[in-house]
Amino acid sequence: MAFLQAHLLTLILFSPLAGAVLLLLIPRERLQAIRWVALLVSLIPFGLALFLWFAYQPGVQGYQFVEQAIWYEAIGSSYHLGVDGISVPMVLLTTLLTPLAILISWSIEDNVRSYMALFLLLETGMLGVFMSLDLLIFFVFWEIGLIPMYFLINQWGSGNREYASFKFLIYTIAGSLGLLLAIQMIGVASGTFDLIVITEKWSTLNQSLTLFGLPITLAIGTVKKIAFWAFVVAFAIKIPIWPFHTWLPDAHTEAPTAGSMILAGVLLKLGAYGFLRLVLPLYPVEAKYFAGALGLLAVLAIVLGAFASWGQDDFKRLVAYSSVNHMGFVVLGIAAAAFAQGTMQADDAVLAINGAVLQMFNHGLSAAGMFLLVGVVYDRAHTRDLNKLGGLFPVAPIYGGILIFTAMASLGLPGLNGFVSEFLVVRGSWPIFTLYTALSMVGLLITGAYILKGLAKVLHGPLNEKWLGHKMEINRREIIAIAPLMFLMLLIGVWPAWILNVINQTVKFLFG
Amino acid sequence: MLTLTQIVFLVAAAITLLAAFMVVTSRSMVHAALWLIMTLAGVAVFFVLLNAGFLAVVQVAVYIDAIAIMIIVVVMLTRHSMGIQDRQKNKTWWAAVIAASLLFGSLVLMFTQAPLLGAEAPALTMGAEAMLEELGLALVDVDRYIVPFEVASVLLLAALVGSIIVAWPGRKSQDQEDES
Amino acid sequence: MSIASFEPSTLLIVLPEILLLLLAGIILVVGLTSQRSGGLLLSWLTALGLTGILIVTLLFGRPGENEVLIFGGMLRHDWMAFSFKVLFLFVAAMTALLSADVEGVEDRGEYYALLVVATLGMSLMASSADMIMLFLAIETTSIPLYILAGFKKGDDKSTEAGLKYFLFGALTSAVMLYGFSLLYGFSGDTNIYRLSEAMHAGAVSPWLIGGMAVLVLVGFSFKISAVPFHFWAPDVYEGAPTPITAFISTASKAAGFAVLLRFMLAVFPAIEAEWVTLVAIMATVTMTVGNLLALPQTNIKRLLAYSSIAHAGYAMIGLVALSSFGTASVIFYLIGYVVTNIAAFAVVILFARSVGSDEIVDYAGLSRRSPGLALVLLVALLSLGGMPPLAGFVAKFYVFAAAVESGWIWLAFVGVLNAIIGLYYYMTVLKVVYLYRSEDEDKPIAIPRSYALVLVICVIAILAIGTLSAPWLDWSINSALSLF
Amino acid sequence: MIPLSWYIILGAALFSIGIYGALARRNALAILMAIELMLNAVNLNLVAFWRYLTPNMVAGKVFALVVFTVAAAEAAVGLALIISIYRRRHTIAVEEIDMMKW
Amino acid sequence: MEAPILSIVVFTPIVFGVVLFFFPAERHREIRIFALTGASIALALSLWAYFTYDLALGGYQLVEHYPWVPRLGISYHVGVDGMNVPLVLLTGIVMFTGVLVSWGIDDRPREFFGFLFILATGVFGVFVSLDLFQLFFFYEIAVFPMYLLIAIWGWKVTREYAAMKLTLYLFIGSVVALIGGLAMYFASGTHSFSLFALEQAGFSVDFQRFWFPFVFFGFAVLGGIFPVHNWSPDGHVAAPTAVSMFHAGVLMKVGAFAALRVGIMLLPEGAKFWAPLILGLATVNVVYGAFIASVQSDFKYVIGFSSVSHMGLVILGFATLNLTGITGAGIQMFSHGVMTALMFAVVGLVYDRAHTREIPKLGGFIKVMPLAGIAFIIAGLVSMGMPGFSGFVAEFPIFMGLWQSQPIVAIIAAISIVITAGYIMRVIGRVFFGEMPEEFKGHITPINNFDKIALVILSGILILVGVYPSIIAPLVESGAQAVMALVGGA
Repeated sequence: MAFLQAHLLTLILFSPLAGAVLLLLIPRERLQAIRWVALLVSLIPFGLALFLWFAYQPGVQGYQFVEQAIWYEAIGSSYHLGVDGISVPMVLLTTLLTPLAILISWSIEDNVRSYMALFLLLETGMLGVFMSLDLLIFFVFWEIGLIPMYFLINQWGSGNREYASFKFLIYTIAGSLGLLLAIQMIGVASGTFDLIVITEKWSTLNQSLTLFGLPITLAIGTVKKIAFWAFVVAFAIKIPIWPFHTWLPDAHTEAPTAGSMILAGVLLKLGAYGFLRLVLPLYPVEAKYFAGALGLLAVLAIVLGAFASWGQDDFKRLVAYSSVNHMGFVVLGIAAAAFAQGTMQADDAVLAINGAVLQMFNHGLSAAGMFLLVGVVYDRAHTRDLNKLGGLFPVAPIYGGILIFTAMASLGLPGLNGFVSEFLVVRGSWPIFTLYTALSMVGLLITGAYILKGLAKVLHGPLNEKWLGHKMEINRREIIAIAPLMFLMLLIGVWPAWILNVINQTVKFLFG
Repeated sequence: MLTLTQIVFLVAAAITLLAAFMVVTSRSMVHAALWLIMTLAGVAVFFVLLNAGFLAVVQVAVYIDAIAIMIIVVVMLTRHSMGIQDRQKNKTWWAAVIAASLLFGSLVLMFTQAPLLGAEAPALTMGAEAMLEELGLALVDVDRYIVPFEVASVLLLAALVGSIIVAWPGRKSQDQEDES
Repeated sequence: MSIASFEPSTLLIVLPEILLLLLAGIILVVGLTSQRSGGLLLSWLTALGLTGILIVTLLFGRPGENEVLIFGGMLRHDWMAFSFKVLFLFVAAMTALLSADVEGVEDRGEYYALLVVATLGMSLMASSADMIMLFLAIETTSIPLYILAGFKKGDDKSTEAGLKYFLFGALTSAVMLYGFSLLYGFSGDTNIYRLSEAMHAGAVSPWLIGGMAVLVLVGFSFKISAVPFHFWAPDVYEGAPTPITAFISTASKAAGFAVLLRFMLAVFPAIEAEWVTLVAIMATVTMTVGNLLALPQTNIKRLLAYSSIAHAGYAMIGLVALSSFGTASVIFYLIGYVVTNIAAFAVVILFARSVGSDEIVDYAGLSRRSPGLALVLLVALLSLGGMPPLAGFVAKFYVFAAAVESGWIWLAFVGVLNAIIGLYYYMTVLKVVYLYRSEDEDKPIAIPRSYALVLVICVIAILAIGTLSAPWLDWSINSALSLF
Repeated sequence: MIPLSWYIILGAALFSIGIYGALARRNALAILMAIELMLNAVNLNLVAFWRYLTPNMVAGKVFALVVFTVAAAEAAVGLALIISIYRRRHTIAVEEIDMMKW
Repeated sequence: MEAPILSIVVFTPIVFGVVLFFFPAERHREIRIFALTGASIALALSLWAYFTYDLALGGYQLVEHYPWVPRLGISYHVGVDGMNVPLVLLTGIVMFTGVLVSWGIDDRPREFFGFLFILATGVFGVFVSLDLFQLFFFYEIAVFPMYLLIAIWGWKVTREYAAMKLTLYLFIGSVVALIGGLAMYFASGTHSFSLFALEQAGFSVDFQRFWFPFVFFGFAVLGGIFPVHNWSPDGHVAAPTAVSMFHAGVLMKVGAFAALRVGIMLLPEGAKFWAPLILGLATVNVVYGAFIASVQSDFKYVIGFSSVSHMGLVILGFATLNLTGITGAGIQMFSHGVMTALMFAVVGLVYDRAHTREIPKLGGFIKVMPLAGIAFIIAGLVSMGMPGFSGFVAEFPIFMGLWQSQPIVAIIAAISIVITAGYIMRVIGRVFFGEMPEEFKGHITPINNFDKIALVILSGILILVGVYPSIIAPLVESGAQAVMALVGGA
């Protein structure tokens, strides 16, 4: 037990990887065994994450379950892990979504072993980002997540997968380039990559310092601005913030269902997490300075994302654009907080951040659910064209019910999770960015419009004759997969305190 | 005012150079060979003028009697090769003219740098016979010229053997000639 | 430098020369009495005889602490002479072995006897300390070689080679001799070690000395086939019986260098800077011309001829350095070059013996036909190209080192750039050998014992000089020091 | 009396004529003869120097004798080679003796 | 008296190579087994050398020192420090795996392995040399067998041209450097070729500035520095698989290492003076190399130009002249060596089966040779500098070093990462995934066990270094510290 306590994060982090290696030992033809092993293995980190959740002490400041080991001494980087109230929900979300994604991938027939192994590898990558307390390690995991995703889209995606995966890869790598350079610069200037040390040093770095011998003639402020934007762009691409979002619809549309789930559910959060973990603490001044611009982008993402979503005829694309829309709220919250932190409006800022973090979690649930459901219908109809679907409610009533429930959560219906987080964001941002917030509420209306459009096109209207003979109903495995998501949506909707408590403690400490 | 010896010298020099010139310009090889003999004889005259009578004798014996005659023999042997009407100079003979003139010019220029060239001949301390004896002794003295003397004989022998080998019609070459 | 007067023990010093003379006589007699097929016997007799003399030289010919002038100053007994003698004897023995059944050579007794006489001439060239002796020694070397080059009377190319070699040799030696006569005239002495004293005294104008130096250099350049007195080399190399080509390209060239080193260093210190510059220019031109003209060659013997011209250029770099190390590097270079070139020619001889061609294109498929022979050729050509761990690399290294030491950086660069051109055409040959296929690949090339012996000795020597160069270098430095 | 320079210049002239002949003539025999001229020039030099500068030493004369010897040997060998090539090729024009390119 | 480990490492290959020549030519099996034995010994001993290196002790270890040519102060002097011991190990690995993937060579395997082993001796020799002459000696030994290996066993279309070009380029470079080496020797007045002696010789600043370019660029030719890099892709492409592995994997490091060891360490002032130029050229290498790689249609040319690009990073690392950068460059040498060996091994496996390397004509190979596909993907990720693989571990400090010396270069050079990602993924996608062309279906044989072992070893190392950089970084850092001790403060 002591071992478990001491190395909990490492165990969570690497158990999927170990599972992936284990999978490779199973003969490739034994599909069923591979699937089961993958599922069981993915439950291990989930179990551990639950343990983590309950063992985590919300009231305690700072990072918990910290581990540190030698990794790359030569450049001052170490294997340094730890979690706080922002990362714990993310860890939980990740470990929860992965088994579900695996479960939904039962229908994959092609090269199952590699598929499952990549999924588990992906999980390790994502978890690593949420746990790292070392910039270099952060970057390592940041990039590691990229490759399995690329191959998942590239290999198991649909028609236009090569284009989509390539676009995804190049966008993200180009984005991380700036991140890489900025990290290097920070590392050089600080002589260490340890996040805790850097957070103290870097943010207080001022003009009087000689910048640690960097041969840069630019003013320190300019340098920090450049580094700030390098970070912002990298994360913005990942989130994605308008106008860096164009990779996302393609990637989502072409990815396999489980891939989309993870992509929307977790990967997008990496960017937002980066904002919270790195940008705000490291660049408070710059963040404040540019917060207005960021807020504007967020509003544009919300409004334009919603409009774009509305305009889609492809069900999956519709859901994909909704991610842009929803993540806009996260960014709005962050922008508001960035502007307000340390001022009189700090309380509003805390509120907004709380909302943003919760929105990350919630969007993870609802987007994953939506993609799952899109996948279900695509599985049966082999089309995602809204105009070819329709009137499915009578044919597949259970499916219809679940879809409506999930869509409502996504829409922000009070009583479900989306409402709570969006309300918090809006409430927190209102005093800070009143105009933006107002505009984004207009966006909310359009959100309602496109969600309802989707529901209407799929479930109602005249039944397309084609589907008559088909078995359109959702099956048991899929229900099992979505049930936990629905449970959590409802839970947070009615009783958000259990999770907000955890988030709030940390946010208060960090931004209060 | 020229002394007698000087006149002798100049006349001999004129003849020698003329003969030498004819050697290198004459179209007929036979003529050239004869002019060569004339040149060699001219040089022998200078040897005499230089109190080296023995060398003059050797010049006549070795050069005129042996070498020049050999050359004439070979000229006769090979007379079918190049007739008088054939071109005797190669295409770049003008370059040879330039080269030779340049050489002569620079040699003379070189000599102007040497003051001792104006020297008069010192009187000889020995008579001709004594000198000859001295020469003979020097050639067999282990502390003087015995090695060159011996080597020269080896060289002559080797050259002789070699010349015979080369000049003698080989068995194979004869066979081939018969075939062709 | 004083001249030691004769003692009976002095004879021991020239014992090798005396034995060479004896050997030549024995060979002549044996050659006359033996049958026409006595080639093999004579070959071994000559080789063993030369080896015996080599051993005698090593045992008794070692110079003492100080250099001595003997026989009235005709000869100088020093390390320089000793080293070169050993080298010549070695090459001659190898040549004798390689000549075992060279085609088109009749009168084998005379052939070997002339070979021995030429060797005698060379060993005298290396030790001559008097212009009279030197001239005689050069001619004693050259005249038998003229004959040997034209020895295949039934072969048009051979006779042509003989005549060309002769005409060039006689002309250049006449020019050199004229220079000698002037040297004698303006110093009053024929001993080259006393010449320099006269030159030093300042009695003679530098212009005059320079002129004489140029005249003398003409003759030496012919012997080492330096540009512009190299014209004979390709034709003679191609036409002469191949073992003789090997002999001319190695021993004769080395002898030329022995004379060049001794003479230039001893006689012309007064105009050091000038003649060194001249030699530097000649070295540059020689290397470059040799290498560039080697590029288009299609006949392996001509290729090696041009390469040997180029190698003379490299070796001259060491002379330009004008230091004891530079001189040592020349000697070392020659040692390395000689064993390497013999190996190369041995392969050429063996190949021509079986295939009857010297054209490079015919070497296609050699590596499959006779991998061992191909490997020897590889080793030899790479050594010529200056690749370690072979003799050629170290040799070039020392030469360039000497140039750099003396500040002749540009010359060193010219040298290395030329080495690259050289490598290029050696590789072109190797490409044919290793890359191209031919229809005769299944017909191996016979390697008789005497040839095999030469190949083995040379390859071992190439490797030994290349890897363990210290003793050879010590030897070279000792030799060089005896000139300073 | 005759100054030494007369002899030396005469020698130089003879030598230069020889050089011209050796370089310009096409006939191998003619070249051989030209070379003999050059050797004679050398001998003239040697003897003159001996007479004027070191009459009490034999070196110059020994040198001249050696040159005689060598000249004889060279002539013999040269003529033999000329005969040899004439027998094969029926020509002694050096330009035509060009089976191998220069 | 300790066992002369390094000497054994150095001379094992050549001894085995020479003995190979005495095997009967047709006994292919015995020849291969014998070759593998030799390679195993070399690998085992280089592993031994690597892991017995005592970091606490530092400095040069396993030193052997014998006079060679005492008259000139030349000695046989070998030893390893943190900088070169990974390279020795790299050579051992590449040699071993090279033999494994060459199992199928049927044309004169005796000569092939013989020459390959002579080459290996040259490479080992350069890495462990502590004597300048000895370094040149082995350097040249390493250059030449390459010619034969490429010309004889290479790709028929370009092999003659490529082999010649390669050899001449490298030879030119080395002889130019040689002159510089000689100048140092004589200028030092120490009368010794020992690198230690020359390090302490105290050359004047002008001398160093004058001679540095000769020495550095002379060697850097073999390191593939722009604009004298273009021998390298041609050579890579024309070479047979094992030779490409050796060539890109090890030989280019020989050049880079020598440029560091002789150029920078002996002439630090020169290095400082010329560093901007080198940085500039190497940046061109990195970016231009990547760019050219991305427009190639020949599989092997892609890898060839990627080597140019990656070796540019090594040189960039050197040119930073600071501890981090040089450490990174040291790791990059090792990492790139293994990576590119792996890539060429896979390319060779594909080519052996498809007989074409035109990327558009290939496809779907992962189905028939999954291991090769995965190995190539791993190598590709390394090449992209993907974290978790050795490439990241190597490139990161290089960029950090650049930040300390020339931030703008860091930013420009980083562009190559995106380009690299692009072309690597394109190649992977086209060759290993996608639809297999009809003419290959059913004709492609799976790879054999020897190949598998080789691929697993190489990819294993890449991952090992990537996840646990401390297995190599402290070593290299100690070596880089030695460099810095000579170069002086950053």
